[in-house]
Amino acid sequence: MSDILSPGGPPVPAAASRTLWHALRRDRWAQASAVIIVLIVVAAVAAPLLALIEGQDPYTYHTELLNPSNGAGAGALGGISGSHWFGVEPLTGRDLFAIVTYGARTSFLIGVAATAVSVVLGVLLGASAGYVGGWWDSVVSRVTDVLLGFPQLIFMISLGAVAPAAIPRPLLLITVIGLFGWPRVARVVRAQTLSLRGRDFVRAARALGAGGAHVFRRELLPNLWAPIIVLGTVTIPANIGFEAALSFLGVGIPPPTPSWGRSISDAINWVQSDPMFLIFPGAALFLATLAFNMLGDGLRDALDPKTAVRR
Amino acid sequence: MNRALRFLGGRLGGMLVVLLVVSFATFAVFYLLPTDPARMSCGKPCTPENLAVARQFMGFDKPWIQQYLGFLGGIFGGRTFGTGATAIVCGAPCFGYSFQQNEPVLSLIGDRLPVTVSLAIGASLIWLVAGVATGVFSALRRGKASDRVAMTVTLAGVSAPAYLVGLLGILLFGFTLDVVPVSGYVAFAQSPVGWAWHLVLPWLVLAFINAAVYGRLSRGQMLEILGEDFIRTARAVGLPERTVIGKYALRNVLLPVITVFAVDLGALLGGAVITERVFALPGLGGLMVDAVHQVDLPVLMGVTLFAAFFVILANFVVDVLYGVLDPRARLT
Amino acid sequence: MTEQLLALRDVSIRFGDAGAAVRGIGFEVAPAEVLALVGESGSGKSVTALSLLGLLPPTATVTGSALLSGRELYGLDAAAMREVRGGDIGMVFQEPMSALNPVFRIGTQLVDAVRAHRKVSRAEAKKRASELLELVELEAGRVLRSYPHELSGGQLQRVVIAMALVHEPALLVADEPTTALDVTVQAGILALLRSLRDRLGTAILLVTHDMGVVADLADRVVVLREGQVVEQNSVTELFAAPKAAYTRELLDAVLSLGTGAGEEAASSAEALVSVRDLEVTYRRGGGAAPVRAVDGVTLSVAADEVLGLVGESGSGKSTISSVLTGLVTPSAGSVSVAGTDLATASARQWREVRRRIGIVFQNPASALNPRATIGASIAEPLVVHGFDGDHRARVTELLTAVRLDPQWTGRYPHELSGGQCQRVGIARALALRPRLLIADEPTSALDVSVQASVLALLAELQRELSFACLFISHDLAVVEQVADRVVVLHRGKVVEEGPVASVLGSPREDYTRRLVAAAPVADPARQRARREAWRALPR
Amino acid sequence: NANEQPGSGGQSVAVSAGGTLYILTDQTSQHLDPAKSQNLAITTIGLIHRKLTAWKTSADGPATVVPDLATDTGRASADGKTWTFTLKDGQKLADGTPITSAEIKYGIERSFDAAFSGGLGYHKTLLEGGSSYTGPFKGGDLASIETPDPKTIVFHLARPYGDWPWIVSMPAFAPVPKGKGTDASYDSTPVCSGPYQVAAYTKGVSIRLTRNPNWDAKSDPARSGLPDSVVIQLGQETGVVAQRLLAGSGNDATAFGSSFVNPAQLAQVRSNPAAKTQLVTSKSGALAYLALNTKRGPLANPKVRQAFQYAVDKTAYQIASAGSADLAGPIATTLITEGIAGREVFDLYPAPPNGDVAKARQLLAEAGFPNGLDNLDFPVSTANNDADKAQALQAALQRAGIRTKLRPLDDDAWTAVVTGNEGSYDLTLGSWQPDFPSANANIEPLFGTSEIGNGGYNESRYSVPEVDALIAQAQGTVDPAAAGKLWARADRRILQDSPVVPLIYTRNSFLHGSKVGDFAIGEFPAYPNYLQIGLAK
Ligand SMILES: Nc1ncnc2c1ncn2[C@@H]1O[C@H](COP(=O)(O)OP(=O)(O)OP(=O)(O)O)[C@@H](O)[C@H]1O
Ligand SMILES: Nc1ncnc2c1ncn2[C@@H]1O[C@H](COP(=O)(O)OP(=O)(O)OP(=O)(O)O)[C@@H](O)[C@H]1O
Ligand SMILES: [Mg+2]
Ligand SMILES: [Mg+2]
Repeated sequence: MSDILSPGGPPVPAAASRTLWHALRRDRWAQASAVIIVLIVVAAVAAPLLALIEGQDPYTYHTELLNPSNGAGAGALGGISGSHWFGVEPLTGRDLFAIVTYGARTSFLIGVAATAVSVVLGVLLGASAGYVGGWWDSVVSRVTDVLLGFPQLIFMISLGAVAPAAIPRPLLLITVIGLFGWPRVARVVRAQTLSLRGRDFVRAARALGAGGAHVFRRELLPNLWAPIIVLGTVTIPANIGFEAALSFLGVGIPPPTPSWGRSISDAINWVQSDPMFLIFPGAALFLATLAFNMLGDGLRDALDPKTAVRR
Repeated sequence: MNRALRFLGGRLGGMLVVLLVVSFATFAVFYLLPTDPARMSCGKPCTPENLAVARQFMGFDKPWIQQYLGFLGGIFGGRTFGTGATAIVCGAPCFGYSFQQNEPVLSLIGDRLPVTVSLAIGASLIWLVAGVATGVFSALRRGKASDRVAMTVTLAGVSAPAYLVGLLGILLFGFTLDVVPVSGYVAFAQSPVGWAWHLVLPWLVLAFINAAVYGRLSRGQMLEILGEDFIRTARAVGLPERTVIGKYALRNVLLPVITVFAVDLGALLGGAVITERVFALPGLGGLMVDAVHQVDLPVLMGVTLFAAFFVILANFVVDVLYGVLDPRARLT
Repeated sequence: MTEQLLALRDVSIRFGDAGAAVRGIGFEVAPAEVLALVGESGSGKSVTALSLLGLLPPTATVTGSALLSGRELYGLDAAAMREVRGGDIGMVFQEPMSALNPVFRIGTQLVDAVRAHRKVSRAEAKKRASELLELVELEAGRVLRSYPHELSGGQLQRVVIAMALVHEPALLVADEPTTALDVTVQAGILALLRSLRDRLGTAILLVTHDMGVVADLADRVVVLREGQVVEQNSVTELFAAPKAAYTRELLDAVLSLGTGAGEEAASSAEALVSVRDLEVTYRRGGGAAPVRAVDGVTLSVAADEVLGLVGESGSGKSTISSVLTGLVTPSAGSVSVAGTDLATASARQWREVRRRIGIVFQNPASALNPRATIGASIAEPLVVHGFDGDHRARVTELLTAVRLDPQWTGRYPHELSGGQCQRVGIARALALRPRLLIADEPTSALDVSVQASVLALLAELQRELSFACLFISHDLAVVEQVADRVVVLHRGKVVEEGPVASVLGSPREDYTRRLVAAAPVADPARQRARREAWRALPR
Repeated sequence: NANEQPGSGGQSVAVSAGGTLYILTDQTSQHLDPAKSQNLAITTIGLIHRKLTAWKTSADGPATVVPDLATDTGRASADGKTWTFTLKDGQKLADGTPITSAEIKYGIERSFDAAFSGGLGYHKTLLEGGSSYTGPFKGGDLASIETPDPKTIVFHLARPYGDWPWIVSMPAFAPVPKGKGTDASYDSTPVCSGPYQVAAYTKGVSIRLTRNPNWDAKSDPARSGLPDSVVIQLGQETGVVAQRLLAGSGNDATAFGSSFVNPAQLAQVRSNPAAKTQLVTSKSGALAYLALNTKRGPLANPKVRQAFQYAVDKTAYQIASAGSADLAGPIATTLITEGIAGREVFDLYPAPPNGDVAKARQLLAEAGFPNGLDNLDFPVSTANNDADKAQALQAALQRAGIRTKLRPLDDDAWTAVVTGNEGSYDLTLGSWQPDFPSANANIEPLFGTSEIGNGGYNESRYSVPEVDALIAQAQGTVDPAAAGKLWARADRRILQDSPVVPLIYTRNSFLHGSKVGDFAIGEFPAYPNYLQIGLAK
């Protein structure tokens, strides 16, 4: 065979080492975001330890720390002090720092896991519907229609009333939020897949004899990351809020287990009289949102070969 | 054209099936509730005899499958509740009769629909335009401070509860600045200016909450598209950057955006509960929530069907629109 | 030469941290001159051309200077650059498939191009657009309303050329303008470019690897190799007495019609592919009339034979290959591959068939997944068909075979030149040692030297594995060299068929005769004569 | 600061006739048909309908029943089963129909028709033959209501009932012109007898009431009818209402909110001196209690239940419900609420307000649970901050080793669980406001055996024959003083069994605009008397 080996250009170092991590390493924002996420996860895991260091727990009432005339934390900024770093919760006097750190457990778990469920389902179903087309597409599309048109409120209330207590609440929540969340992802992914399906490289893969799974994994998925990442990262805070809304319907994580969403909705009414009550859990949620999204941006850039190399 | 008709027919059939499934599922789920719909009409004190009377009058004494069929039948043939002088006649198409509100569900919905539609259309247009504009802006300034700021601001919207944003909006614009009315609804026919004036704040609030997805989606998509060869061609031809971005790139960017838009708009047409509540707008969302809390099955069914109809319609429109926007994805 | 229209001095271009793609080149283009930029695939031709309009990706760094009528092009501000783009310099891109926006009709894109520099009404712009399409010999009515994916490769290329000519620019940068075109259209385009130059005094910077085209059109030639100028010469002298050794090498590798292999006995082997009465109709959106792309074609390919498929652009060549790979469902007729009737084949049978087929797609860049490294793309058939063994070793082997640096496995398609992409496509097609190779314009973007080695590779493999091959090309010389038999396609119908030597040597049909006459040869003097002869032929 | 005194407020404003009063409510619909209304006599329905009797509320005494359309509060026969009322002269409905005994009778009969069910229906089982009567359209005449002449109406009851004068103050006892109100539209266009009539009812948006020209102010001491018109704005979010009333711009100065002010808003109002004058807090109100399911496991043991009396922390409960003890309401130790005649104050389980944990533990140990109780199911409604209040109780009980698991449920679901027949829960949080100011309405619905399940509110599923007998006896006693004694005995007797832990008498707080005057909340009920409100010029 031909032994001519004179590539049409100067030898270039192999780019194979340009892994995801490598690319992310150049993105300071993504790194900062990753650090924040790790910190929050650590805070969630180590919540009891952190609370112990502070010397508090999120359950004990300290009504003596409340302003007797209105029930807000006594003292400046909602009762911030050396022993209550974030102050105390109005009406109960429970330690807000402990509530926020413990709340990270519930909110993070549910926000991230439910998002994962809806994204995985949405991508699988959406991509297969768009790619396979025909009756399968009709079925998936109609199911998404049904789910989107279904009155979730009544379903949640019913569920709250009939779900057996034996099912762990977080699991129930993740399933329910995830199940109602996937149609949106599926629709977007399906639409994108429809236009990818006709692209030459997908046709090429099909002509090579690639099966559905291969085409999905190797051809479609890499080209779907941009919308998937966006929907995924934006869905996380939405789900954290959704969990809070569900606790008003009796399907949420039952009190007194802390959750950011519930704290935030409790705090809304206090925004004028005790803003700190809103600010701490609100800031935690916002930081997490921001971090996930910035990390998502970084990932998107890293996964896009055209933008991966930074100036 | 024959093909188009067949496609349309198929989709219409699909729509009907979906509506049937949704209504059936709603009916079924409703019966999972431990509450008794007749209790609300039973009065106080509610003796078992009173309850039985109410139940029979409202038709809740029959097996639920039969009730469901009765509901479906009412859509075509109308229904009559009770007998004699006080019988309530609900003419076809009868989507049920609310004993709580003493009105046929259809007319209840008819009253509320303009409000919800006004709210939904206005808000969604704002967030679509604002979201996409922010996203495009951010993409063009990728990595710069202005990109980060724009994205951070839109993200504040997703992570903030609607109630909070609404309340703060009212406090700021309604009271402190005193520029817009804080509640109520003025019919468009009555005064177009008043209509818009009363809706500005709710529109903005809803838009702020929803814009983030659009901003981020268009940003990511824009970055993707900017790397395509055809953008290079458009530039090589000397098209102004405005056209390159605003037309050549945007059309491609819009593809995933309008899909989410359809989902969101469809859902919104079913009512934006919290926003409606905060701004005292008598829309479908409030009707639905009341129906759930008053165990008002007929209203629940009616609103659900309407909401589902909108969702399906919006998705259908998008499927068609998608073919227009992207010829490669045209349905064959 | 007096005033130069374009002067490049000491231009270097590098991408990211990688070594320079272009190293200190310089050349000039006089007004109304046709300068051909030739050289090996990947030698930096396209990159140089793109740099003139500031269209390189942001990862590229350009140093040096490029003066257009005394004005520095590098570092122009946005507004001034826009004036240059499309106004002073028109550009034709190498890859037509991805050069056009998939979601707009051709008409819209042309009208916008017209209105980019000229304040005219939409209707006028549309008139101009149809004029331009007529100019590049397209059916203006249909094409204006078509979307890019509804046109064949050649048709798209002509659209792109029309777009570049909109404002009759002073300089036309044409990057492989005729690569995707069949010979007759190519001849037409070349005539067009020439008349443009003659009528309007448009200077042309012609990037090409086709020495025939160079001979036909160019006044002067610049030869590039590995990002450096190895020779600058007038066209006559270049062909008569090349100075650089590389140029000589290049010219030696040129194939021209009539130099091909002699008579070969018709294959006696059984037919591997047989196509009977094939019809393909494309439905089109917007109520447009359907297109009958293939209209009753019958052909067969024997198990050890190379069948050349020629015909002008849009005659249905790619469509036939799509049918064979199952990407397009025929509306009538039967197709069988290795005894399997494709119409009734089960999923398993399909898989089996596909395992035996290697395909080179016509549009090298768009047939590669932009998010996959070329290593992954080449290994894809191996993965798909569960080939065990060392994929990496096989990929290295294949890359070497198509003369690419084996270390490039981690590169992405957008980092490759057109020819490099095409070679990746060929490597992918050969990965499974197919029994049937469908090659749709496999060498269109290759310079002659690489083309020669690729053809040699194919020939060797063919000898070794004796596979069947459906070789689609518009380059009759190449077809003459590799094919045993040839089928001539015209508007979806077979017009002539037979052994290569007889069909191309002494064509019976007018259509074939025109086709043969249109093929350019790499000799300026002879080419001029052929051109006259071609003009004289009945149309 | 006098303004913070319970029951006060609004006095600073001098009221006069005229103006438009705005009522901002979170409800999205309102029944105006007397047969369907469950309104108290002093709220919305009282503005448009007059009944046989009315309520007189006062800030410093129990509510009393006073004549309205009738000349007195009814005359009972010796056995307490027959009641006779005489109508005032010259009264007319808004459409000009004279109000005679026939209109009253027809109104009551109408309320029996299935098409108009849903209102307060205490009379339906009390009137003889009422249980099987189906209304005037199908069932003809109800014989137990006699109208010997246009001025006289006689009721024959199925059993002796001393509180009948209160019953006839309920909406169903409003006059309806004969033949009117045969269809559902009567709910939005009733024929009125009060100071106002319905000018416009825009569904879901507002109800506009304007003056009824036929209303005779002199004959109606219960209603001042000062404003010229009243507008009820429906579907208002309570949080926004509070902000609007505090901002007080435009019409909001002459408006008041009909919903309770929540703790966070109270905190805001309290920190704003100007706003304090706009806040009115009732002196007392509904009884908040912790119901212990007497049919379940360890809770069946009275000793265990008594431990709860000591384990709860009523201070924490007060704070959780309103932010401060004085806004939340006084600590409760009895079942009969303040403002009800005959109420006796006692405390069977004396303990500090934040409980006596040691005593609770001791009682539990005595009952055989030295390690406390585990996993008690505690369903709680998610409405009205109940979940917050329940958490305060949960934390308090935990101190005594009583570990509960909260099960928050949507309000309807919760109602269904605690009033359903199954009774599968251990404890829950309840609150009871009687429909009329008699201890009868306090005790019987919560502790009568007949009120277990089937939608009844006997959430502790308490069933003691002795108590049932006592209730029947008290109900049949016509003399209010004698009846009061019996009720007080029942109160004490029930608490001995500790089926519920009385927590507090919840105060309700309301906000009104700066130009709203005579906005007074009596001892009972804990709502402002809509009928007396006037506006400043
Ligand atoms: N975006 C990029 N990033 C990195 N390398 C690139 C990029 N674009 C081109 N190159 C490299 O630059 C060199 C010159 O490429 P160019 O496209 O100019 O080749 P060419 O002469 O046009 O070849 P052909 O005839 O095959 O089109 C090639 O080696 C190619 O791999
Ligand atoms: N998806 C499609 N929809 C509509 N028409 C199409 C489609 N694909 C191809 N065509 C039309 O079918 C005809 C044959 O196209 P084909 O791609 O087979 O040509 P070709 O012989 O390969 O030409 P070229 O040499 O230019 O690549 C052309 O007229 C083209 O416009
Ligand atoms: Mg090139
Ligand atoms: Mg082709």
